[in-house]
Amino acid sequence: MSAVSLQGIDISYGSVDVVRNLDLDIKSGEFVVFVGPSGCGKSTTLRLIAGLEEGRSGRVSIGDKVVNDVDPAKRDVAMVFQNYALFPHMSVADNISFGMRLRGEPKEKIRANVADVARMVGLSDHLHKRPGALSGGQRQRVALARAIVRKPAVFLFDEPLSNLDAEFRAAMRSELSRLHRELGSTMIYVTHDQVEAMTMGDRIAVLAPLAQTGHSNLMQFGTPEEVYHRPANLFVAKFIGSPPMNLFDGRADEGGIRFGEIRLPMEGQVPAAITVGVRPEHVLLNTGEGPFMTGTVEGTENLGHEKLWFFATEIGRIVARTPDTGNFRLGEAVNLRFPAERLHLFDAATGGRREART
Amino acid sequence: MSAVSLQGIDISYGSVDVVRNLDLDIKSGEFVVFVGPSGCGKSTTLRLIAGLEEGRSGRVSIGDKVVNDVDPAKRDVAMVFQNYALFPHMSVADNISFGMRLRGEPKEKIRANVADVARMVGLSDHLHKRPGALSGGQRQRVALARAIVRKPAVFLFDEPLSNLDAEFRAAMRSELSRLHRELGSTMIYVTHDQVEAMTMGDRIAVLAPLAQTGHSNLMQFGTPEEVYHRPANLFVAKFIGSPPMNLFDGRADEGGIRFGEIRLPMEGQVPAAITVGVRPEHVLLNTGEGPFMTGTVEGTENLGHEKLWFFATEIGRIVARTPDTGNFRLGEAVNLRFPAERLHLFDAATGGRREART
Amino acid sequence: MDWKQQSGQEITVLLSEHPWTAELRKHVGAFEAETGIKVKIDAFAEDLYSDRMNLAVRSAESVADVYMVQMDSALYTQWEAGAVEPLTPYLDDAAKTDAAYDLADYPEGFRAGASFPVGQPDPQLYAIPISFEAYTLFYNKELVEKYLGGKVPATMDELIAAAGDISAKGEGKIFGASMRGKRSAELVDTMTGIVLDAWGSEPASLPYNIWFDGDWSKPRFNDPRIAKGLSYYAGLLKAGPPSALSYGWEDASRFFSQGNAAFFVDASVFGPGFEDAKTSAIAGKVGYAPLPASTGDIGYSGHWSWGISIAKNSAKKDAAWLFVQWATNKKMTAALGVATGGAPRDSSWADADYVKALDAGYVAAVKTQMQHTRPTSVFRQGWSDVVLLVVDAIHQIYQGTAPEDAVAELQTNVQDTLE
Amino acid sequence: MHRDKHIRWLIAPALLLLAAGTLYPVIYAGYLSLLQWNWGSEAKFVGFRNFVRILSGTGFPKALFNTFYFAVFAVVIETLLGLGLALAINRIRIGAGLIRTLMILPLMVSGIAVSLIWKVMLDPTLGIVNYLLSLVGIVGPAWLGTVPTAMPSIIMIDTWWQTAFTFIILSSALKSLPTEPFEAARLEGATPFQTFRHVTLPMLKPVLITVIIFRTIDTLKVFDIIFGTTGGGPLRATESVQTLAYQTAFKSYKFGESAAIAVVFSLIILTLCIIYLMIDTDDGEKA
Amino acid sequence: MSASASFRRKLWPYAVAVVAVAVSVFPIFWILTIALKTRVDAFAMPPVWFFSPVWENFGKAWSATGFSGAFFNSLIVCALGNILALAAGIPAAYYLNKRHVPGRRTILIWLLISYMLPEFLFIVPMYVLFQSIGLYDTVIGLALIYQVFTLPFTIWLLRAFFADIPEALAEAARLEGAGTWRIVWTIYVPIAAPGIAATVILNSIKMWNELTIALALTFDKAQTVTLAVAGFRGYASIDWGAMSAASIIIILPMALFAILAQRRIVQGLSLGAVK
Ligand SMILES: Nc1ncnc2c1ncn2[C@@H]1O[C@H](COP(=O)(O)OP(=O)(O)OP(=O)(O)O)[C@@H](O)[C@H]1O
Ligand SMILES: Nc1ncnc2c1ncn2[C@@H]1O[C@H](COP(=O)(O)OP(=O)(O)OP(=O)(O)O)[C@@H](O)[C@H]1O
Ligand SMILES: [Mg+2]
Ligand SMILES: [Mg+2]
Repeated sequence: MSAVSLQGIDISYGSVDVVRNLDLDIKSGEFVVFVGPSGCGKSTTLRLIAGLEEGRSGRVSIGDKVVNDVDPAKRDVAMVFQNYALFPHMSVADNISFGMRLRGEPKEKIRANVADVARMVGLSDHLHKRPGALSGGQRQRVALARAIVRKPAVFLFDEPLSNLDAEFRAAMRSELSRLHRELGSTMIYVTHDQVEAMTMGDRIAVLAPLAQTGHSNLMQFGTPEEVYHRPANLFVAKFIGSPPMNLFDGRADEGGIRFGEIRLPMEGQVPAAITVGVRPEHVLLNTGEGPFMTGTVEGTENLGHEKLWFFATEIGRIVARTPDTGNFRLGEAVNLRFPAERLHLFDAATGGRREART
Repeated sequence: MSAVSLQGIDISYGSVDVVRNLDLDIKSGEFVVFVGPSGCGKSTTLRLIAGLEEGRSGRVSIGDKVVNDVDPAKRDVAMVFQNYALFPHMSVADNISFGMRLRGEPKEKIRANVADVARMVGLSDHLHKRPGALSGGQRQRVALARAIVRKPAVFLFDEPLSNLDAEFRAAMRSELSRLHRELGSTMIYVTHDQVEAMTMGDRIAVLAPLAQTGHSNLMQFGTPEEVYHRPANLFVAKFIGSPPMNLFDGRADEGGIRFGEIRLPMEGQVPAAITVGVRPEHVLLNTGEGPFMTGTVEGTENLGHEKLWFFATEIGRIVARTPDTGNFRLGEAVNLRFPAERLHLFDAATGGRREART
Repeated sequence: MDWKQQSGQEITVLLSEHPWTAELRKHVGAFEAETGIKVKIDAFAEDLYSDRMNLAVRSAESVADVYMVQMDSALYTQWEAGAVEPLTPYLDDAAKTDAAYDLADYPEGFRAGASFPVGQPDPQLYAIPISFEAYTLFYNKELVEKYLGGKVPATMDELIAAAGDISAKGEGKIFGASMRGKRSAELVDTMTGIVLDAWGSEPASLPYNIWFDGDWSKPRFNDPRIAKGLSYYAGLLKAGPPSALSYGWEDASRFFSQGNAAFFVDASVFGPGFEDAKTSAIAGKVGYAPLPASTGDIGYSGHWSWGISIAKNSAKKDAAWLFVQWATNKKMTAALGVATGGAPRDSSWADADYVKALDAGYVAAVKTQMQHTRPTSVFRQGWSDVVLLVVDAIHQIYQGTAPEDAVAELQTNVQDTLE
Repeated sequence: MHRDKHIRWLIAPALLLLAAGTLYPVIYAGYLSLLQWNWGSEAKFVGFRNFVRILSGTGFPKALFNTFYFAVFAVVIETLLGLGLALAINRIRIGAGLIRTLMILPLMVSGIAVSLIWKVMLDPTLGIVNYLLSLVGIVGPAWLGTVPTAMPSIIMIDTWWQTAFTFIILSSALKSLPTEPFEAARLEGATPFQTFRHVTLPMLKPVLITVIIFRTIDTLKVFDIIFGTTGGGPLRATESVQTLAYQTAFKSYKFGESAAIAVVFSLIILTLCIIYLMIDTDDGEKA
Repeated sequence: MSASASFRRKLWPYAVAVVAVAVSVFPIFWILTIALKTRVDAFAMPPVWFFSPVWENFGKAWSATGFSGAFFNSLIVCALGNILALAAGIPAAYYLNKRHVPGRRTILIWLLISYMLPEFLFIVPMYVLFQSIGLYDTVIGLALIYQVFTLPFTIWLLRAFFADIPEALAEAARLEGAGTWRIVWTIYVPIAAPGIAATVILNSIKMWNELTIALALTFDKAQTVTLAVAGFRGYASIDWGAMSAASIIIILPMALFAILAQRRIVQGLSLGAVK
């Protein structure tokens, strides 16, 4: 419903800068996911948008209005707090209906809406309880329900599903997607769950802690496809994907790069030191053609639907992912192949992505 | 280090039973994962073991001692609380070292141990801060560090990694595994993360809310393999795996079962109504041999390393999982095959697993 | 008599913070030197003093040996409670009392007020007066000059009329009178002094004073003379500043001493304070006169005394007696009287040093007034309850109730209370 | 933690002190109230005569009325004012400590000094208050000197003196509240008043109730500022139960009757407290 | 909302504070002027705004008999009284904060009874008792008897403050091996520090200014400072200057103490450690 735009945002606690020089343009009705390591400033940024935190400088707009001086109450923003921030002295029903009651909406409507959203988050049996008598996941769902029932222009979700089980989480994901479609609200969603990040967002903003980057927190802002398949830099490459991308050193070699026994041609100027990455699912085990290297099976993890394999190779440890069908013995030697079109190259000095491959 | 055994445990809040008739024998040094829907009593059970909750009846033993009447302080149990329960007036360092300081351990040792574990959980730079000045994930790590530094006989982890990013979570998982190997402590670990459940536990205990089962909370207690590949009942089948197993109705048919156009032979007594399950990764798309049914592509989700496909079929919606290589168009008709050895059968009336297949 | 007979003892003297006490402190060294008795003085502000003194003398353990006591129902109650030591045996013992002591130097009325049982043969003396206060008229000479042409009213009615007149002209700054009107048992003596003026020369004997007709069962608060006296008091309050009903002595005297009131009727003990330029804006401008007459040409009034006694629970009564005797001998009475302006021995008023130290007008007025005073005390349990009822009656008259109605109600209330 | 067997030791020292400090005087007072005793003279057992006397007379009922008149207004005003000030000052970042300290100064003045200074300031002729009022053209009343204004004046003095009490407690209570619910309320669009009504107030409730209970008892026991200013006058307009009981005990030496006053009075307060404790069933509920 | 509106939003608390401070402080300032003026100027109306201060009243007050001794007595009584009240009151508040402990309601009511006992009712029996057990006229005796009102107040107030502390913290501490005492002193006390600071300030003020009990149960050795101040109200004369000076002097230690304790109150704590 409303675009959210951050321009040149700096936020600090005392003398410590947490967010610096953040520019972010979120389109009206867009679903944006924030991901980033713990402590990188995701919650802080949400709080800034909500108006609970004041930046040192920069401009926050919601819709076409600069809201730096607008009271949080007037921003038409709902937030699911990471720590829930429930009202301890109110029942679940009262927690959920707090905003509606404030606006003096009719009792009947309140009751109906609360019942609706309680059904949606599976709290119908707990409406009379106080937060103190709820389990962790139930509390989180109250927080979620309280935000949802508002139907604001902008939703801010701070890890809203982290304490829910997979089944419920999947259900909630689709509920939120439905809500997004129906209301057309702008949604900003913080999560640590890769699946959520990949499936829910129109775009993903990858943030890094200032300490690690020095200049700005925003590492990449793009569609899930872009972020997963064309990570803009080493940071994103490492952060997105689980298990993370395999990374190893390559070096310039006669107009191409070489790592281990494998050599790839490369166009344009080749940086002296280059980091090569390949995702575990793109490592071919004993199949494919072309140059390969040998890896010894060091370990395996069975995730049920798939297996992870850990190989010791001349360039370090390599992780590969296969459907749960494959089977190798510990210590077995396997041919690892890296399809050229699946490789990611990064300037080892700057961390920037290099696309200079033919 | 110490076995934990629960016998005939009943716990209720007021007049509401939360846990009933729970029997669980955890071997000394075992790593057990508790999973179950939100509100099913996982935290309550951990609190019972810790001594923070008193059961209505039943026996709790740690090691070879019945501890029903033993003070929590004397059970040599450390717990990561789901809500962290950090001491707000103490710095991170003091939070972590609280127990050691209580026991009057030498300053030097305290400092060294705190530094160690802070490094392990990535809090070295935050030791002087108070919890109020930490991000959500940082707080959780403090809670984790406080438990770890104790090295008790029994660890109780209540969703200790829920607010951490994937990269860090993976690192912590292996740290905890290492700790488990090194200390040999018994560990009980609540999680909603399927990967954690599958990879970390020696055994998994699947719990269900009483309301759903009526008699006891424990649905299955077995190795990850067993739980994933031989779910003991419908509840477990649905709960474990993400996206969950495809389930559809079958019916007895001439000494076998039939669903849609597919017919499978079956030995022994065949229940009148049977539920058939197959995991998404075991649905073969346009490959394999034998009976198949046609599905129309309704939707897809790209998780980066893999793709989910949603098919409309005569027996309902079927989800399939493939590596990210495959590609179908929306509306395309695909042949779905279900390898017989991958099928799970459940008595539709009782929910119990049927193994009566040849 | 051997003054050194109790040498080496140490006695505790419990005193109210009174001008007498302040003066006494200067002389205690001499007593210690003369007797070898060490004296520890514990002095407290008056409103704290009574409670503490009463606790002290009634306690099982000895807390104080010598103490200052109000020679009214307070002393009487202690006597009833058996808390106070009779002094007559000491006075009668030549080994303990100096021949020159001369008890008869105290006016009869003063001694009678401290002798119990009242009206029976052979009463014993329980306290020796150390200061007395006569209720007199103070006036601001400047204001009297300005508003009354220098003429001090001769009758009560005139006084009240003149005071009202001054208040009317004073533009809310200057008032005719400053009187204490705060509801408090402290008001008893000032109030009784004025009622005694209305009572005139007719007899009124202790323990009943004017209030009872020779019997506790016969209160006569509705006597027209009492009604008149109370309405005088109310009239003077009315001619004072608007908050007179909340004034305690400290407020009334401060108001007068700031030069805002023409007249002040209260105890003579205030006199010396008014003459101190450090604390008073009217030093040197204060005139003194006996209370104006209400009938005839003599103004009657009341007097009231502080005394000192020995606690029954004292373990050092002989040493205590030496102190009492010393502090009340002729020389000390005159010397200490300088501070109070009310030396209770007749001989003091003939003492040149004493008279010289005080304002001449003051001495003349008090001396005259002394001839026409009676004790203000009543010896009865619960008397202070009655006093509050009387104060309430004054307040009522002040608020406009007719004096007869007020005293009629008072009479009933008193009967109820004493029943 | 129900299994904590040692927890009862926690209450032991307090019980010991409490028993030592109160059992004896309470029993003693009960006993005294049945006596006619003049402190020193023979005590005479009179049964409930003292009670009959005080309850049938005019003094006690009047004093009781005055006391409640005073208490109700003083408690309401001081609580509201203290709460309002605490809320306002809570928003101040810079200088809050200094402001708080200055604001609790009145509390540190002893009752005697409070009475004296206010009598001086409220003097219609020589007092600064009416002088300042006259500067803006208002003719101030005779405050403590007239029946209708005396009690309001006392209430005003008490408000000046004791608002700091409610203020300082509520101030510190505000400081110890968690911040999260307030943020949630702001986002829900609550106006400052709504936040106060629905979040602050319920969360302050335990402390607020305590403050009100103690202020109520304190005001019902009002003594020094009345004793020091009006002495209960004019015309008993400000006589309180305590000044009456004091007068009865220490000026008239009627200890039995004074004890009876205290007993009746205590029973009244006690009833109020018990009623409160009955109503308050869900105290101490936690998140 | 304009910038000036937000400015106003931030400034109004200061406006309130200024008025409140002015009203609070003015009468005390007025006492101070009485102490610093000559007696005649002190009560002049219209007021004498410009005067050269007379400092001697302060010297006079301090050197008055027994004043300085009483001052230190009062300090000791306050210290002892607070120690007793906290030592007994903190554990009791913790106990009574728990819902299902034996005797909870009874004790709570008993505390109120204790608090509401009229002083003049128990000073006579206490006077007799104290004399017989040797506590009469001792600072210890005074500190003990003051528990009759400080203890109930402390317990009730701290109980209310403790009610805001999540039980989870106690549980965490217990698992770390802390016994109940440890939990009380290392978790509850520091977290409730603002409340404790307020309690201590208020208890101190109350004990410091207490008059009736001190009057009855002390004589000279343990005389407290309020009694000493009351001493300036003489017979037929009040030493207004010295009394005012003394009133100011006795405010000072409390004010100083309040400033120190304020820190605790101002700091506060965000309980952001529990969800
Ligand atoms: N203090 C309480 N009073 C009443 N009911 C309670 C209380 N605490 C928990 N419950 C209820 O007991 C049930 C089990 O709670 P518990 O915290 O053990 O769940 P859980 O399995 O840990 O759930 P989650 O995954 O959401 O943390 C829940 O339905 C909850 O509502
Ligand atoms: N009140 C505060 N005072 C000082 N530093 C703070 C405060 N709040 C947060 N920080 C710091 O700011 C940084 C960013 O915090 P923020 O809560 O935004 O992280 P986050 O990205 O949400 O992390 P998480 O995923 O762990 O929730 C953290 O390093 C944290 O320690
Ligand atoms: Mg966060
Ligand atoms: Mg839980």
